[in-house]
Amino acid sequence: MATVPLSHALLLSAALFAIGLAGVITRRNMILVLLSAEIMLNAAGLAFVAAGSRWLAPDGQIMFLFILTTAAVEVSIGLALVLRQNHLAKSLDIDAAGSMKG
Amino acid sequence: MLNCLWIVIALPLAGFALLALAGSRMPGRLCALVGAGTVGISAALALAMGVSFAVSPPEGRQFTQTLWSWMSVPPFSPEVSLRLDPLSLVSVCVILVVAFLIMLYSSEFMSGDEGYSRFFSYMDLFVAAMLVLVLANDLVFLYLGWEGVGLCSFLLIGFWYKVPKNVVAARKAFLVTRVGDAALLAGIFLVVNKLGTLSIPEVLSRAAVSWPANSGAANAAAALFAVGAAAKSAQIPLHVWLPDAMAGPSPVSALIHAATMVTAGVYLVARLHPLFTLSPQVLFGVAIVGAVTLLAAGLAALAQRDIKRILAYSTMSQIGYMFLALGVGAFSAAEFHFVVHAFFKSLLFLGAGAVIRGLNQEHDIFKMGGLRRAMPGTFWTFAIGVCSLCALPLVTAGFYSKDLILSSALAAHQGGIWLWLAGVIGAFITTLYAFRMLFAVFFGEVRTQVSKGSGRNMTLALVVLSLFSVIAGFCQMPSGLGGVSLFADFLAPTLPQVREGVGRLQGSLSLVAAIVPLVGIMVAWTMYLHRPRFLQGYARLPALAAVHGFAKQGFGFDALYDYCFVKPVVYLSRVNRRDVSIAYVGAISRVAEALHYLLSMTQTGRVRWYAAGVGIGAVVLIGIGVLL
Amino acid sequence: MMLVWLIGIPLLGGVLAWAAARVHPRASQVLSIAALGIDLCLALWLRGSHVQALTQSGAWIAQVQWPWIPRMGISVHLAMDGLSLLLVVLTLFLGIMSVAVSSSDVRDRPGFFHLNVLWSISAMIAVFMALDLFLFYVAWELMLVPMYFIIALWGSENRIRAAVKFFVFTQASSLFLLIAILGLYFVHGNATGNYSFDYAALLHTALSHRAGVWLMLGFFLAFAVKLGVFPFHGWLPDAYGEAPLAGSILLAGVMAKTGAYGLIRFCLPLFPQASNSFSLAAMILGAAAIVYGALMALGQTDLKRLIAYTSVSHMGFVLLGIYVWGQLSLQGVVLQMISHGITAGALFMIAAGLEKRIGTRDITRYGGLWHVTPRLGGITLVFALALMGLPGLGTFVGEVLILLDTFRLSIPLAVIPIAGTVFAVVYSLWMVQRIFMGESAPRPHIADCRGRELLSLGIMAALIVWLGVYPKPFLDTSAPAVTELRQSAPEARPVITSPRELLARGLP
Amino acid sequence: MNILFYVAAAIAIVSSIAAITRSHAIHAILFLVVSFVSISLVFYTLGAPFIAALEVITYAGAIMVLFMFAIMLLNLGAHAVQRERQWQPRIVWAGSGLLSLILLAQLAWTFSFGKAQTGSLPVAPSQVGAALFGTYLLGVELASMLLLAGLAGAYYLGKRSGEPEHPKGGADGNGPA
Repeated sequence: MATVPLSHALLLSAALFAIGLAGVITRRNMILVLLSAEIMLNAAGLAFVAAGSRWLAPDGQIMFLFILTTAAVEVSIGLALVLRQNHLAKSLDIDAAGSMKG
Repeated sequence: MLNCLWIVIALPLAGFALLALAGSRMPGRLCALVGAGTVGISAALALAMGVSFAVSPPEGRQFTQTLWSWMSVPPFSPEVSLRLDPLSLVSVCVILVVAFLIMLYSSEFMSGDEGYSRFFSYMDLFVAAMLVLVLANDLVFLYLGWEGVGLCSFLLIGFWYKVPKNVVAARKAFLVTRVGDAALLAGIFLVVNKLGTLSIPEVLSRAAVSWPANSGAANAAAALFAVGAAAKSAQIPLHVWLPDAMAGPSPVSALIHAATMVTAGVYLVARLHPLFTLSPQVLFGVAIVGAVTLLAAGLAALAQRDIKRILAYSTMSQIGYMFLALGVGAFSAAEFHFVVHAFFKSLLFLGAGAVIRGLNQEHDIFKMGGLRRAMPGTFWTFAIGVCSLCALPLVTAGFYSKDLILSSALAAHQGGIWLWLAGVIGAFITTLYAFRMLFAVFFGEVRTQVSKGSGRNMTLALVVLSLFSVIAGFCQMPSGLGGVSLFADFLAPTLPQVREGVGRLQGSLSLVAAIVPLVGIMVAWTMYLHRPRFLQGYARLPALAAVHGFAKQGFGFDALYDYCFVKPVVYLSRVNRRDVSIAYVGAISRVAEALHYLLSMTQTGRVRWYAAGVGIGAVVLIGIGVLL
Repeated sequence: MMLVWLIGIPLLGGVLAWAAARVHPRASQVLSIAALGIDLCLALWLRGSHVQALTQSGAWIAQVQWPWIPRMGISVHLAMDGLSLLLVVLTLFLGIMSVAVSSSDVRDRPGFFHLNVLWSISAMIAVFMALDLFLFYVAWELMLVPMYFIIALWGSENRIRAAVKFFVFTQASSLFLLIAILGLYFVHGNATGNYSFDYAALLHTALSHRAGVWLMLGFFLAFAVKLGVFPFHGWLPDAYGEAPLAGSILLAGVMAKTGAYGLIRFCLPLFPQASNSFSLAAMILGAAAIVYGALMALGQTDLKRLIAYTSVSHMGFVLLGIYVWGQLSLQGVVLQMISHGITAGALFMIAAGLEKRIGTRDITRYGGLWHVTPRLGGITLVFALALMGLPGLGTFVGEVLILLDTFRLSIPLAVIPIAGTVFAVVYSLWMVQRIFMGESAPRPHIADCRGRELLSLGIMAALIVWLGVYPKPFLDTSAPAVTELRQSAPEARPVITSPRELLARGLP
Repeated sequence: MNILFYVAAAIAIVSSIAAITRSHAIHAILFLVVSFVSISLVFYTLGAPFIAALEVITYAGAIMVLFMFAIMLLNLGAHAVQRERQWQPRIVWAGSGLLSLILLAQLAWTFSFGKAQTGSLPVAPSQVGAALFGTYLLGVELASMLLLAGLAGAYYLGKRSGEPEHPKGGADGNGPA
C-alpha cells in the first residue's frame, strides 16, 4: 500500500488549522466562529492520527477519540450559549458581547 | 580672694535665670533690683579683686581658674577656665561699671515698657556672656562668650519685636557677626590643628616657638582672627549691621553697640597680640582697615540726620582708631582708648536716649533744638561727652587716649605718617559731626517741646559717666605733659609698652594734633550755628547732594551685600520650593502610569481581537522556535 | 539575657496597650509610657552596672547569642556597646516623650496607635543591637511596617501618599541591602567554607575591589535613604510633614539614626577599602546635603516640612562625620545624632502645639505670638539656637568635633559646612521671628504651654543644655566603642591632604 | 493509494475555505460536511479505518446536524445573509489570511524535515479497542464524565430563565429550547 510521507499529512493538518484560525478571527457570526473552531479541532485530530499511523500505534487514534468527545461537548455547550446570547442580546454579533473591556 | 572669680560670671547668669523663669510674675521694681543688683554686686566684687590684684599681684601677674573640662576628646579638649590678668581685669572692671550704670539708667528709662523683666534678663545674660568672653582662658570657651554676646545683641536689638524693622535689623546683625564667627571658628580649628592646644597662653607660647614670623600658618590664623574681630567690631567690610542695630532701645545701644560688645574684636586682637606680631602683614592690614573705617564712618556720620545713627557711625570710627592703634602695635593704647571710649560713648548714647525719650521718640536732630534750657542736666553731661569724643586738648580723657594713638601711629615703622594723617583728618571730621549734633540738638530755637524730663537715676548715671570720661584720661599722660604712664605700666606684662616717638618732629606734630579739634569746633560753629544759610547754598549743588545721599546710605555697602548675597539666596529658595532634586520620584510614578495606560489599551473587549492576539502569540513563539 | 528583655518589653507593652484601650482610652497611653519607662530604666541600669566594660575598649557591654537557623549560620546575636547603648537610650527617651505628648491628635483607635509606636520602637532597638546581618535585616524591615501604619492611619491631609512614598522609598533601598548582605554571605561562604551571617565572621572577608565597591554601594544606598541624605531625601519632607506627632518624632529622632548607625557599624567596617575610595564622594554628598537642606528650609512655608529640611541639613553633618572616620568626628557624630534627635523631637512637639493652637501649619499665617505665648516662644528660641549650633547647646559640640576632623583632613572640604552653619542661622532665626515676632493677627485667646507639654519641652531643653555644657559622660560612653570600630577598619579613613591632590584624586 | 490522499486533502482544504467564507450559514455547514467526509477519507488512507468511520458518524453526522438545528432555531432569514456579507469586509480577510499564511509557512517549514512515511500498515480497530480499555481506561471514564457534564450544561443553558423545573402542561417545548 503506497504510503504518504508524514510531513504531507502534518502539512494538511496545518493548512486546515490555519483556515480554521482565519475563520475564527474574521467571522462575526458566533455560529460560524464555532464552526471554524470545529475545523481547528479536527485539524489537530488529523495530526494525531497521522502521527499514530506513522508509529503504528493506536495512541493517535485514541487521542482523536478524546478530541472528538471534547469537540462534541464543546459544540453542545457553545450552541446553547449562543442561543442564550441571542435570546438576551437579540444579535449574533460576537463584537456586541464586548462588556469585559480593560 | 581671687578664686571667687567665677562668682563674677555666675551672678549675672543667676540674675538672667531668675528673671527669665519668674520675671513675668515679679513687679517692675523687683526686676530692676535683681537685674541691676546682680551686676552691681559683681562690679563691686570685680573692683575688690582689682584692688587686691594691684596691691598684691599673684605670681606672674595672672591667675587662672579651671572649672571643669568641657569636652574630653584627646587632641581637642577645651576646658571651662577663666584667666585674670591686667588686660582682662581692666576690661572686666570697665564692662561691669558701665553695665551697672546703664542698668541703673534703664531701670527708669524702660519703666512702663511691657517687656521690662525680659529686658533685664537679656541684659544680665549679655553681661555674663561678655564676662565669659573677656575672662576666657580657652579659645572655644572664648568662642562661647563670643557667640553668646552675638545672641544677646540679636535679642536686644529685636527687643521691640512688634516693629518688623527691628526684627529684620536683629537678624541682620546676628547674621553678619555670625560670618565673622565662622572665620573665628576656622581660625580656632587651624590653631588646634597645627598647635594641638586650646588654652590661650599655651597657644601663644607654642605659636611663637613653632611658627616663624610671616609663615603661612601664622598669617592664616591671624587673618581669620582679624576677620572675626572686624565683624564683631563692625569694621569696614562687615560693618553694615551696626547702623541698623540702633533699632534697639538706647541703653542697649549704649551698652552693647558702644561700650562693650563692639570692642570685643579689639580685646581679641589685644589678647592674641603675640600671634599678630608674628604676621606683620595682617597687622598692617588691621591698621589699614582701622584707618579706612575711621574716615568713612566719620564722613557717613556727617550725612546722617538720626541722632543714634550719628553715634553709631561715630562708634565705628572710634573703633577704627582702636584698630589703627592695634595695627601699629600700640596694643595698650588701643586698650586705653577702649576704656575711655566706653565711658564717653555710653554717656552720649544715654544722653541721646534721654533726649529721644524727652521729645517722645523724635530721632531727627534737625527737628530738635534749644534743649539747652529745657534739659540742662542732660545738656551739660552730653556736652562733656562730645568734648571727650572730639579729644578737646588737656581737659578731656579722649584727648589723652587719642593723642597716645596718634603719637604711636606716628612712630609706627610702616606708613606711620599716612596713618597719622588719616587719624588727624578723622579727628577733624569727628569734631565736625559731633558739634553739628550738639548745636542742632541743644542750640538754636526750640522746635519740639520736651514732654518728659529725665529722672533721678538717669541723671545720676549721666553725671557719673561724664565724671569718668573726664578723669579717666589722667592715668596715662604723654611724656610732654608730665609723663604719667600708670595705665601702660599696669598692663605692661601682658601688653608691650607703648613706643613714644621722641624728637622735635614728634612734639610739633602732636601739637598740630592737639589744635585740630579746636579748629574743628570753630568751623562747626560757623557752618551750623552762625551762618547756616552758607551751607544750604552748597547743599543744592547736584554733585554735593549726590555725595551726601551716598554717604547717608553708608557708601552703598548695604545695597551691594543685599544685591550679591541676599537676593540670589532668597530667589533660589523661592524658585526651588518644590525641591527639584527629588523630582525624579514623581517622574518614576508618571512613567509607571504611562506604561499602565498602554497595556490597558490592549483590552478592547472584542473576542476576535483576543483570538487574533492568541494567533499572533503562537506565530511569534513558533517564529522564535524556528529561528533559534 | 537583659538585651532580649530590652526588646521584649515594648513588644509586650504594645499588646497590653492595645488590650487596655478597650477598657479606657487613656489606659493604653499610660501603659505604653510605663513599658517604655521600665525599658529606659533597664537600659540605664545596664549602663550603670557594666561600667568596667566601658573603660577597656573592645568588650561588649552585654551579649546574647542563640542559634536560630544553624544550618544557614543564622543566630540571634544581640550585643550592645557604648554607641548602641546611647542610641537605645535616645530611642526610649524620645518614645516616652512622643507617647506622652501625642494624646491630642490620636482620637480614633488609641490602642492600635500605641501598639504601632511600641512595636516600631522595639524594632529600632533590635536594629541597634543586632550583630547578625540576617537578624539586622529582619529588624530593619520590621521597623517600616508599624511606621507605615502610623503615618497612613493617623497622619494629616495627604498622609496616604506620604506613607506609600515613605514605604516604597525605604523598601526599595533595603532590597539593595538584602542583595548586598546575601552577596557578602556567599562571597564569605565560598571563600572560607563556613557560611555564616555573623558580624564578627564577616568582618574580615577578602573581597575583590570591584565586588567590595558594589556590595558597599548596596549597603550605602539603604542607609543613605534612611538617613535622608541629599539626593535620596525625596520621601523625608512628606513623611515628616504628614506623620502625626509621635510618628514625626520617631522618624526624625530615631529612624534617621538607624541609617547612620548602619553606616558606622556595617558599611564602613565591612568594606574598608571600598569605603575609602568612596569616602570623597560621600563627604561631598554630606557637605552638599548641609547647604541644600539649609537652602530648602529657607523656602518652606509649612513648619513641619521646614523642620524636615533642617534634619536633612543636620544629617549631612552626620554623613560627613562618618566618612571622615576619625576618633573626633565619630564621637562628634554620636553627639550630633543625640542632640539632633532631641532638637528635632522638641521642634516637632512645638510645631504640633502651634498647629493645635492656630489650626494651620502654614508659617506665613503665624506672627506676634510672643506676646500671647511667651513660654512657648522662649523654648522655641532655645531649640532654634540649638538648631543653628550655638555654643553651649548640644549641636555645637557635635558640629565642632565633626568640623575639626574634616578640617584636619582637607581644608576646602571643611569650608562648605562652615558656610552651612552661617546658613543655619538664617533659617532658624527666620523661623522663630516668623512665628513669634512681628505684628500679631487678631486671634481668639491662645493658652500658653503648660502642664505635660511644658514639662516634656522643659526636660528636653534641659537635656540639650546639659549636652552642650557638660557632654563628657556621653563622650566617655561612646569613646571605647568608637576606638574599637576604628581599629577594626583603619583603612576606611580617607587620606586627602592637599587640595591639588584632592582635585587630582577627583571622584573615585 | 496516496493519490486518493492528495485528492481528498485538496477537497478538504477547498471545502474548508468555502465553509468559512460563505455568507449563507447553511451553505457553510454543508461545505463543512463535505470537508469532514474528505478528511475521513484521508484517515482511511492513513490506515485508520475506525477513526474514518467515527469521523463521518460524529463530526459530519452529529455535530453538523446540531449546527443545523441551531441555525434552524435562530431562523436566520434573507436579511441575515445580507448582514453577513457586510460584517466581514475584504480588509479583515486580508489581515487574518496573512496571519494564517505566516502560521502555515512556519509549520510547513518545521514539518518539512521528517522523512518518515505514514500508513504503511493500517492500525486495526481491535488494537484501538484493546488500548482504549487497556492503558487509557481512565481517559475513557473521564471522557464519559465530560459528556455527562456537557449534557447537564446544555440542558440547563437551553432552558429559558424563570421556567419552573417541571412544566405544568404537556412537554410541548413552547418556543425555542
